[in-house]
Amino acid sequence: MKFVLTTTALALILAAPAFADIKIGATISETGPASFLGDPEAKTLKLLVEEINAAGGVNGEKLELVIYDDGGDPNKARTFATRLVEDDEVVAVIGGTTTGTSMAIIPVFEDAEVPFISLAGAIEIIDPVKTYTFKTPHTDRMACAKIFEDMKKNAITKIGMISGSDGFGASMHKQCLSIVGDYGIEVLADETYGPTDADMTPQLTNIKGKDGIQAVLNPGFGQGPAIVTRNYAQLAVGLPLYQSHGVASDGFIELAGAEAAEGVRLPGTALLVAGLLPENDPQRAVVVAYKEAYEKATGKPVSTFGGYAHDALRILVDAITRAGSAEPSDIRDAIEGTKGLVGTTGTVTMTAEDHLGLDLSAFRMLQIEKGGWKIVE
Amino acid sequence: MSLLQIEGLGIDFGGLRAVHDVGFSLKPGEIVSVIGPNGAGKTTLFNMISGVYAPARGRVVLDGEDVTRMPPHLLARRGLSRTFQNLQIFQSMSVLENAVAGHHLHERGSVFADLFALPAARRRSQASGESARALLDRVGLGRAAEQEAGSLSYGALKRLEIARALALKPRVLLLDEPAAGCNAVETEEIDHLIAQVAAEGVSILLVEHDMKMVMRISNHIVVLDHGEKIAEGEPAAIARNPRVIEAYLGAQATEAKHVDG
Amino acid sequence: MRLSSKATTLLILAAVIAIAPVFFPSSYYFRVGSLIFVNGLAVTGLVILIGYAGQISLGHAGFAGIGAYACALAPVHLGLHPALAAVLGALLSAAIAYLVGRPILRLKGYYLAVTSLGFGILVSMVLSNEAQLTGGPDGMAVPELGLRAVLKAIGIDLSNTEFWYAFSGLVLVLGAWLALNLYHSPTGRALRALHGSEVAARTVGVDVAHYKLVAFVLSAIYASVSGSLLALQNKFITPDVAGFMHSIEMVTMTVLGGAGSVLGAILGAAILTTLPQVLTIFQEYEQLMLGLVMMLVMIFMREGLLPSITRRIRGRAE
Amino acid sequence: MPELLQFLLSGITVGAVYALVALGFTIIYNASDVVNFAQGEFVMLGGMITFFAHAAGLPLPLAALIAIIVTAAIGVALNKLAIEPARGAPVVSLIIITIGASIFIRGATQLVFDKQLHRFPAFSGDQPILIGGATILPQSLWVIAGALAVFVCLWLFFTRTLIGRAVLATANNRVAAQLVGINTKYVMTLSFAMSAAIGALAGVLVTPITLTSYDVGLALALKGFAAAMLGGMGNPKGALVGGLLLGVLEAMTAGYISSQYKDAAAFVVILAVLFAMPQGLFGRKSTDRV
Repeated sequence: MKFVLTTTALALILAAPAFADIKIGATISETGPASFLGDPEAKTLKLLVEEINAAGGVNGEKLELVIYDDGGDPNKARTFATRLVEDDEVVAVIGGTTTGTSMAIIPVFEDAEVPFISLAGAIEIIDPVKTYTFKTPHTDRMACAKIFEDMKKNAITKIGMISGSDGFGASMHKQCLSIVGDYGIEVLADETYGPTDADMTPQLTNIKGKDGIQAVLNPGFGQGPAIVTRNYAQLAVGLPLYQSHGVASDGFIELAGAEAAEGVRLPGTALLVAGLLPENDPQRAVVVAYKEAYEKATGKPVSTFGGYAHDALRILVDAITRAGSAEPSDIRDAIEGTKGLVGTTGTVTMTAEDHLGLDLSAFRMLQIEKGGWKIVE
Repeated sequence: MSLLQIEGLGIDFGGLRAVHDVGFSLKPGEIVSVIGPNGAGKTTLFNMISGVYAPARGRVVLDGEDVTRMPPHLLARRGLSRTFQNLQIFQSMSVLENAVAGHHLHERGSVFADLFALPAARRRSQASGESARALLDRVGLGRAAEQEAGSLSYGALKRLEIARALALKPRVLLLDEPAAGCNAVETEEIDHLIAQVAAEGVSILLVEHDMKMVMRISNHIVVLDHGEKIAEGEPAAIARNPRVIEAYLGAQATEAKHVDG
Repeated sequence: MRLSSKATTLLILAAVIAIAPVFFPSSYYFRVGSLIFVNGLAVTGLVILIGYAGQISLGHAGFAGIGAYACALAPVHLGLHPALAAVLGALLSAAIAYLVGRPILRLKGYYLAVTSLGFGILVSMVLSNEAQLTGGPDGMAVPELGLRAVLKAIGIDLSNTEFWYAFSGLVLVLGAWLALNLYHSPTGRALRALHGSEVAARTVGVDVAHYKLVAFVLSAIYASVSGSLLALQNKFITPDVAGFMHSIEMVTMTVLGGAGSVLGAILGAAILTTLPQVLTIFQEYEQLMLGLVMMLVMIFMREGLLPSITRRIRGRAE
Repeated sequence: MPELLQFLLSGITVGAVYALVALGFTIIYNASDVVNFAQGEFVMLGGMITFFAHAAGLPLPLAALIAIIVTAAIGVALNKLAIEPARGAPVVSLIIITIGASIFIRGATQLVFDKQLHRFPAFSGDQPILIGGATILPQSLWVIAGALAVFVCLWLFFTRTLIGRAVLATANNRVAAQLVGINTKYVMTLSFAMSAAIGALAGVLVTPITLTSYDVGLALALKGFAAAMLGGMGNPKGALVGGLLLGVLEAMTAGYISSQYKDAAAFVVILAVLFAMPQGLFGRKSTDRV
């Protein structure tokens, strides 16, 4: 009896009729261990939908955003995905902040034939290609490739790695190891740290003590890389330190301290260096506009992750506009036909074989100098 | 031939000798009482005999077998059962279930049969249920069988503990102040019950403050003071023993002083 | 005639599971329902451990993790059918519970809570770290159970969510039946006796260490099967299933609903599973409300929701 | 040898963090037999409030003082609103109440402040101090000194002050304590205030090293908790030694065996210790009274 009451109560609350014109869904990790990524993503989506509606919507119809916080829990994400598709009846979904949540919800969208744009890094999301699944961030593999290219250019052949054991760090660690050989680079030391660890000097001491290491790579996000960078300076390791796109935000420099972060290199998107882009850069207008809007609305610096959500929504809106229809299957076809769309991560051109549509050129190698970013290409 | 033999039993708590070198024995069907002022070590002695505490010195021999420091559940299998001074009732169970739980050794069986409610398991439960009802009738709690144990009066709970201990079909029964908190009528009932049980051949070791009851039903009395045995013998002899009188009077005198001060 | 509490519980449970779908406006509700049943199963196991035997574990998600990953790994590496993999997972969980339980069940209260918590964290750590085998924190795919296809072949065509609603509902009723049988059996009495007074239980012959272990192993099997069901239903699994928060969630469901009663604990599972779905309308206040509910229920309804409510109703009737 | 020394310094730094958290547990546990799972949130609050007060323009010492006072007040509120009404509830209920409180505080913090990571400057700069080829940051010395100071104060409090002994008496036997005229309610309030204040102080000291955000509390609480268990609950000496031991153990495992399994190694050691000594290294032995 109790159960029936609960469910009917639930039904009443949830079945509120909506006369929205175009309903899009999102399941984002606004809280939980990935909130560092999910928080700016959610804020971006809300901000942009408001902006678009204020400017008259899409094809004359307003957008309605149904957004759920999955807390980074794949099981919860799956329930919200089902709810978005079955109950809210959205026409497309953005989300899956982490690879785990994205992989858990892909089957829901493939079954229901609703287009889904993931915001997570792993290559498995779009390789092999799944009919209804797309993604906006560069794959972790591309970030690794960008870093290794830079190392090769600087004649670095022997490196040490220290990776976070959270989803982001572990995934990138795996991808990097799988392609490191292609660049003639050897990993001589391979250490990890937990996402909440307070001190990484033992691991870094071991890396420092290994003969022949020429540079150190630290895939991770959150406080880990900031602490690694500080410990790195404390131990005076003295070798080039590469961070990943996981920390590509101004907040990182602040957390690590400008002094400790001096000279750190990482692959970042145009968003981070919006002000430094040459006037004729095709991305300049887009990233400057987003950066200003986001920072004005939230009072926080933009991060790469918010940019992923920005791009996902732009791709979706572009597809709906071109399709002239809000039917899921039409939207899907239109997304696959995305051509030359300028986003924060790069210029997106999708095909039936490529549901990401970015290449390495979209990444820019950045170096931290005097508490700011510098493009080093 | 004695059924339970205690030899030189002793234990220390934090360097303090709680019980030291206590020895005596019980024959089948005999009622032996342990008396002494508060803090003499009676309950500690019980706890050592029943395996709740591990004695530091001495032996406990049950029917020729050395059972010193044997855990209580193994002692139970050998026919030693007890009640507690501070009630240890299974609060969340009904009165009947408490008595049934006493049948554990007779009704236990495979967990698998219990999970699937196989006929074997049901038969075991049924048999112990019937026996438990009979025991409750015997201690005068037959009508309260379905009540929650927590709702019984103190005296009734004391009797419930006795019923639960009897369910084991023990050879030796340790009763720690069975009549404490009972009114005169209840005390007399318990008195009868103990005599009856002993008449069936069960050896009974009793700690009790009600001296009239002790004198009436004991075959033999052991007197403890400050953890040591100061006297032992027939009730009549104990009542005249000057050391016993002194121990009791001394204790009373100190207590009296305490109250006054 | 007055029905026994066992029959009443089973009847209520079966009736609710069968009738609830009538009120479902969309198949998303089947999904929520099946999650309630999966959680309900784990929680029923914890009723045996917490409610019957009075022991605590903050690490049972570890067993859910073992059950879940057994379904992911055994079909790939051992070629087992997913259903057999779930059985293997349950056996493995039982064996591990036996080995782990022996030392840690000697501890009491907070010490037991923390060591069991440590065990759960160890399991999730292994699942995260052994990325070669488990895919690491990103998780791995789980094969299809295949029962739905069999049902379809004999003419019962259910959608995915409908099938999992029915199937996990069935498993839950079975699990509840076993737990209720246990309650009224000699083993159940021994468990409740040692809960009431360990020393008295020992003096009536209960081998306390053995029975604590029995409760621990049984509850581990329940948790393991619940993890297997979750994995098979989601067809994808990550180490979160073994995480600390999942353990806490399981215990909270049990105690919130009423650890002493199977139905109460399942009600707890239902409430805590639906709560986040209802709270989506409060968006950022979700955590706040969840914490508040946990505190309020435990302060004002110590025995849990169901026992407290029935007691109050009975009290008014008398 | 510099490696060993570096591992040791790292272990002591981290261990001092754990010890500070563990010391916070001690008082509440002593006064009420409650293990407060929300202790980590006090640490988080100490760091977060200090950061935002500092960012609002207050000097760091004043910001820290405000953080400690506010957190102590929250500790008192927790006692009055959640722990006192639940007196006598079983252990598992108390666990859920304090975990509920922890989730509640976390939820409130993310609403009042934000979900970003934060750090404020170290008290004495970031210039590493060289010791025999190994290095340590000045802030680590602050944390270690903080842990030692709290330990000494607690030890003096429990052994030398009347009110400290009243806390212990309350823990031993509440009724008896009331009978001899101890205001046990006051003792409880005081304990929660002190515990929360120590937690907040820990947060102030460790934030320049560990960084802070609304969700750092739980991980810290679990580690501090493990440390307290290892040393023996309720004993300040146990908290200090347990924390340092745990930190050094982790650092040594990370340095010499595998950084992946350093947390696992720590837990295995704790399990082993509790198996041999169920009350922890310095815990009191207790006997069932029947």
